[in-house]
Amino acid sequence: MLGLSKVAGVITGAAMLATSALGLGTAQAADDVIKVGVLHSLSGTMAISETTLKDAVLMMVDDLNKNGGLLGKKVEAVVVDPASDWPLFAEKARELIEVDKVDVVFGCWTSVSRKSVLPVFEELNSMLFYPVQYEGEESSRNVFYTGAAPNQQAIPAVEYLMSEEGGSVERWVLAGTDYVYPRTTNKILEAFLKSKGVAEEDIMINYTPFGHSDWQTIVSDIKKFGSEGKKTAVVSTINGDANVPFYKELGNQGIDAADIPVVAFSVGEEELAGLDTAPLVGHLAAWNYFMSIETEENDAFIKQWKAFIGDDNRVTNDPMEATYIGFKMWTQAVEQAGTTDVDAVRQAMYGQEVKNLTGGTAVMNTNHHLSKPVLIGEIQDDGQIETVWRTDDVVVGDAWSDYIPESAKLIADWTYPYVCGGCEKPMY
Amino acid sequence: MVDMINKPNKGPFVSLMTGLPGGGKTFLGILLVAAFFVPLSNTFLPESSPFYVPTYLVSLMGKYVCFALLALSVDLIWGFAGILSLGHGAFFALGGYAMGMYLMRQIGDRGVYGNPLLPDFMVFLNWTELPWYWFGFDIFPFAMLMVILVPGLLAFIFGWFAFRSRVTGVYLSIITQAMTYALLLAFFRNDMGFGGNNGLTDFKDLLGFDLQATGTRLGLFVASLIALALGYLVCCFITQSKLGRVLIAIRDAESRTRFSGYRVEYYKLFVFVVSAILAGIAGALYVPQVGIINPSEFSPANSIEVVIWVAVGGRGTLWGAVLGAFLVNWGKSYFTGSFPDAWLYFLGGLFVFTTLFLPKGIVGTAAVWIEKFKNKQQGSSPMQAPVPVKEEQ
Amino acid sequence: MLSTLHPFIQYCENPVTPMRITIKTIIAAMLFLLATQGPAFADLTDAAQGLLSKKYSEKIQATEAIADFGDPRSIVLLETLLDGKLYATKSDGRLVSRKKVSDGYQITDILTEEDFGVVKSGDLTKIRINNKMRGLIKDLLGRLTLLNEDPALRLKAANAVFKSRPKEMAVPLRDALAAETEEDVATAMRRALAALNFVHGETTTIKADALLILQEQHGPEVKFLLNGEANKIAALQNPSHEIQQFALSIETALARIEEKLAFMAVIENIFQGLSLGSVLLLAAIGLAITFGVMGVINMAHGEMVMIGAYTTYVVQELCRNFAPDLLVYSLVAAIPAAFIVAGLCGVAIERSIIRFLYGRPLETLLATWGLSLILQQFVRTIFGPTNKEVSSPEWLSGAWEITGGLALTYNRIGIILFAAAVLFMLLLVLRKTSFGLQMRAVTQNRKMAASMGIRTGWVDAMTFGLGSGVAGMAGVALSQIDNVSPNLGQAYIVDSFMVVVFGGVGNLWGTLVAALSLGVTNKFLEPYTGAVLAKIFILIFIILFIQKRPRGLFALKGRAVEN
Amino acid sequence: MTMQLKESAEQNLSSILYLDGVSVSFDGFKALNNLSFVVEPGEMRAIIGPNGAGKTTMMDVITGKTKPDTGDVFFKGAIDLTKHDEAYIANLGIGRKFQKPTVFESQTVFHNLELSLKGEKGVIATLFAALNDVEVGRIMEVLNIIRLTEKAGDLAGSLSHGQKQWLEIGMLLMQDPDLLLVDEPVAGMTDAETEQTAILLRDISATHSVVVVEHDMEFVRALKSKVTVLHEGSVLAEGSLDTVQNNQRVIEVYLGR
Repeated sequence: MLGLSKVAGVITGAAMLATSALGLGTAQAADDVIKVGVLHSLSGTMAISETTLKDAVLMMVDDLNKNGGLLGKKVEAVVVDPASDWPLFAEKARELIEVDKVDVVFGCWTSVSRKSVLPVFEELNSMLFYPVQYEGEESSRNVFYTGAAPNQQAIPAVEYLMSEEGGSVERWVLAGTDYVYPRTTNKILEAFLKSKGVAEEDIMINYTPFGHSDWQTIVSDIKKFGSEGKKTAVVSTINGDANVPFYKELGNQGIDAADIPVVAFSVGEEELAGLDTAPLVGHLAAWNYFMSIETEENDAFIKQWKAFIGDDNRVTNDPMEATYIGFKMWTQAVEQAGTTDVDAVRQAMYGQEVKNLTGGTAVMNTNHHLSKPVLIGEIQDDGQIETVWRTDDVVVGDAWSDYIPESAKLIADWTYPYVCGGCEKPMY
Repeated sequence: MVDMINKPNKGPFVSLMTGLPGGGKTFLGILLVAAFFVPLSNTFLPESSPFYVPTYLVSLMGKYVCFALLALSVDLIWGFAGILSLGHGAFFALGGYAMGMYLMRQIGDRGVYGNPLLPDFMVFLNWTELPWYWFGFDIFPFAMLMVILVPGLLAFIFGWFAFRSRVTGVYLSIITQAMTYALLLAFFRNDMGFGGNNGLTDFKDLLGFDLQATGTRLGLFVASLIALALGYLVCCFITQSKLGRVLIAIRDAESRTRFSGYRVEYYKLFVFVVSAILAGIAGALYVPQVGIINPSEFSPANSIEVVIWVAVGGRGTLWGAVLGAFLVNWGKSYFTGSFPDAWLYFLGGLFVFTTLFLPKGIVGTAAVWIEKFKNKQQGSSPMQAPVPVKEEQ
Repeated sequence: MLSTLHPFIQYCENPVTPMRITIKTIIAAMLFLLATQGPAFADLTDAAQGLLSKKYSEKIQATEAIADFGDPRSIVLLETLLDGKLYATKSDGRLVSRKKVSDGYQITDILTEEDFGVVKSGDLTKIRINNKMRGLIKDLLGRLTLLNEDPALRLKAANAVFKSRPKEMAVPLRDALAAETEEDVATAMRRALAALNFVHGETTTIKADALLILQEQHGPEVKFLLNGEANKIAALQNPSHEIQQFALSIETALARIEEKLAFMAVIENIFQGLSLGSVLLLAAIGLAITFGVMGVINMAHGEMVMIGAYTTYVVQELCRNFAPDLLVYSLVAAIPAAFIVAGLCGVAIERSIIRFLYGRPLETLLATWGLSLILQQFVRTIFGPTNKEVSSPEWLSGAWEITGGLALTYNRIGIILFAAAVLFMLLLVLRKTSFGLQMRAVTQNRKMAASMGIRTGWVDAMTFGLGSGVAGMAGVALSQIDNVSPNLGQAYIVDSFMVVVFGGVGNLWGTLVAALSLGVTNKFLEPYTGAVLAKIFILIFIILFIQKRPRGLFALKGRAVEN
Repeated sequence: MTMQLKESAEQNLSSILYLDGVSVSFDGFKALNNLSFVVEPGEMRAIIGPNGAGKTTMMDVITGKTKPDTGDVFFKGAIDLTKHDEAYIANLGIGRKFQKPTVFESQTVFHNLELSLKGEKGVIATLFAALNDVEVGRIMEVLNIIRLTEKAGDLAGSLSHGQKQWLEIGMLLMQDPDLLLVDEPVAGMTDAETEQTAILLRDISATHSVVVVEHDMEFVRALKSKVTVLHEGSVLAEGSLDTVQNNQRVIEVYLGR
């Protein structure tokens, strides 16, 4: 018995010490570097999408260092793997901020991961750049949202389809993965469509689980729904993984974009890279960026990306542009503030301007959302998305949707006199 | 011989008083030291001190301690009764949800939509009233009762059917997996009223204590340690009693036990329910420390991982399971930070290595070495709940 | 090259045919309609230049003008445009088609067929079209090719007219129908004419006659038409008695179509269920060997499927780069390749890990779980984390239209057949070969088999290899319907175990019945419950079923199961 | 048949074990086919029969493991065994030893016997159970009978094959059953052990009813008991060993047709 208890003591003690070492070993932050945390899943289900963004940040950091760093210091990226595990996101966020002492974090993809890390960033007063289109209904003092809010993606897309040019659609299938982004988007769209006089029975809403792979029934249902004598379109908020089998089924069941166009908010060049897009030509996507757009900035960006990743076939997509804009804005704000101090940088962020890769200028608003142009494109047979419509001007990202009664009355404004992410009247 | 004759079974209380199984006292001692040292160090030592425990580490360790309790609950049924549950994460998650519901109700009108009664996600889904199953969760004792009752009840119903029908071995493992998978899908549904994929989050305070405050974190950490220690004692109490030996008998030779006059299904049911309750408590302590509970906790992969913690530490050794939980999770924390691109190789390699070279887990293997060492010096003495000579299938 | 592609041109080279006149009639009809719109273009070249515009409205005008000229080159131009193969040179804005040659692209003027030599791809811009233009071009091409001498093109044209239903096409369509000799083309034309008359008919009588023809068809397209008309009538203020009668007959026709469609839906449902069942069967069948026969709780099974899918990808890429002509067959070539690659992985795993774990099934769970993590990360390291594109060959794309409203997709049919073939081969191997005999001997009584001179180690390795290889072949099929990503296997592992356990461990027939019944049940539940609840019900059903039959559907009873 | 039934009803009341017309089939295979036989209180009965004769299935039916498709099984005259499960039947007083020696290998010999001790076997009672002196005495007594006193502290798994057989018989004794069903008790034993086992079983049969299934004819002879021969699920012959050995049909079955 004695022997065993000794073993117990030694092993457990060692484990505890090792655990402490995790905290203590890397705690020192050098003064001559600026640290940038990268919090994207490199394994698990989200690795498919998020790994690209990690590489995008690394590319930006690399580029920055080549051009002399920031504030005369070297910039260092600290990469961790939250492994598509939501509580692990919170743990890793804390580790990045408290242990690695990073000055800013670029990360998260899913809403749940953002929700998971949110309290950490608020508690430790750090700064997160979130680069993915999302459901809105949030504005945190510690987060800058560089992806699209629903009013920068969903509403313009539906308006386009309702227009004569888009095909005068009268009947709508809102298909999505059952989580908060599609739920919110569909809720907003439903309210919007009804406000435009679309009848209840002309809207079909369908939710599927994550990673849904058998789309036969749903695609058949869409076909049936579309045979009721009114021009029908599908608004897809289907997430990541499930899209490939969805589009394969669409193609095989012969749903022609000319008959029933599908407009997607979560399908970009990266998702299409895993697909033979020939049967999908003409289906639509709404984003703030397409790789096919020809501007000087975009050409340079694509060239830089291909060189960095060492693969001529890799594509760029909207969240990458959002990462690019976020990173540029942050470096500009740091330079303007002359420090990486979170509060100072935050103040410097407001009104910060960066040239979009698609032309025009993105501006950071005081609700922590960007003003960006909205583009609608059609899928081509080479996996690219070609713009068929774009807003004349930039659209201001709305943290709180005007189409949801509870949130229409809320205002997000982090400057005086409001200084709040969601309130009805100014705090001061 | 014959310490068995000199020391016949005097009942579980006596067993617990007179001696814990190998290493048990040291283990409890370490928990006790940690319970005192960590809060003191965090509060009083300067940050520069080598013995300072940063708050970050307190939360992390608190999380590990909850995982350890979960591992302990799996070891109780797998190590002793031979029930391999690949769905124990379900009980953990249910306990977590019960706690999460209390924490949600505590938010009150501080949510973004300012609804005093409904959590934000319900306001958002256009729900106008609180579903009946959310009633009472604003009362702490009721919520705590549910932490115990819900996993316990599910385990009772599930076990009642499964054990009575004599579903054993792999079949049982697979249907436990089906159970947690079905729950995963169900909780993903936003219509269920548990927040869908996002789950429950944005918690503010627990019993009036701010969850972000260091003091609350320390308190939760100590509470988790106490729960782990109590859980360990409960497990010892059960396994050292005659009932514990019946469980081992069931594990090793189920029909023999039946023909010896024991209603095997009741024994399994009892220990399964106890284990589920322990898992539920672990989940309830876990949620306020990580700040979120969502359906991914139900995923079959999570439950399999728990079994692996137990296997790495040593099946049927109780504190070995705790050790396994600590080691694997620490490894995960460390490697995901330091080797983000290669950590799966390390973790996967560890599992393969353990099964090939440490089939009895770390503690089991260490025990065998010690046994050998002792045998050289003196006579032998039997161990508590040795790893089974053969598998039950 | 062009003349072989377009028989129309050959025909046009001989101007003295009566049909030429007919085409002029059509064009005249269209000109009448289009004359009032947009700027006039001097000639075809001028109109074609209009395609260079950035604005889609201008492009559309140019497109219509191109068709108006009725020039045989119009068809070439429009077809090239529709296929997305029309380019413009950046330097001088010439419209060209391009052909890949070793050092760039050989470009040819689309109108003059003049050769401009070789340029780089950067020198060309693609002429983009949008959905609206795509529909318009199809419509215009349909009108232009209604009298083409290729029956396939005429059929396509008739169907295009059916879809677009331009009012002014009624007369030319009737003429074309009169001249039509092919029965199936005539049917399509009759249908198109009926649709035209139904929508644009001047009198209710014409419309009612058209309805009589239309209601014989029962596809969703007809339903769409009928519903559209019914909606219109419903919106009328004071419909006459006649119109009300007409509305009633539409309703009757709709009810009939509805009935037929409901019947089709049942068949479709069964088909979809079988196809889902086949996917489950494919995913589970390898596991039925490694887990069912050998007792290894093989959590790395899904990764074997994934390896199979990646092998398909590699084979396809090799074909693409080295033998582009064989690309259509790459999927067939991938089947043995996937079997061998996954099988070899299986043998390696068995020899290095599993063989030390026999008799300890729960430990195989842990080791193979670790292994699955390693394999996932390995694939991620090599191929990257993003999806890989595995394209479907022509013969697996699209659907088989059995009748209106019932279309079975080829890839699903392929998967059902493939699953059946795999099962059959596997049964053959197990029942009819000496390896199968040895394998059964080893799994039933290892010691006895060893003493009979069977190399048990070899048989174990081969058996595990077989199970893994079959999983690899499943990967080939799954690459056709799902993501080819490192997570592919994880998505199927739980389902696979459910199927094997539900069917009864160690029984291939059980696996078959389990997979198909779960698939069909799921598909019949789905319309009522939605995808998520259907799956939950299935899981609960399995849990309850196992209570009733604790060893699955096809379990051995009696003494044999004791140990 | 009616005559037989009346007769059997009388036997039913006085017998310790009574099987009438028991049939069991597995997937079409008839393991027991209209099997009927009776064991009197205090009787020792040997059951022999070729492989597949239904010996083990018969034991399964008696101990509640397998439910018969048809037929009656009564214990002590009135207790219908087909209505109860294994644990209940064990507590009624039927002990069973398996064909393959089955003991709790990772527990000590002493604990093996303690677990088999007759008494309250509910979950809660077991949780708080403590041994009293009488019970310790009883365990020591059985240890002595099965000659494993020296090994009391050893793991059962470390015992030899013969010792395990004995330990299992000892576990049956701890249950203090009225009827012992012993399946192949001497398989894998040395001659000397076989002889000792026979003596042991004879001793036991002085106070208990015993049914022994065995292949070893020498051992059956040493038991000096009535013999029942089973074949294809029903009784082929019954009587003393000499009688059945001379039965023409038994010879046919054993030597092949």
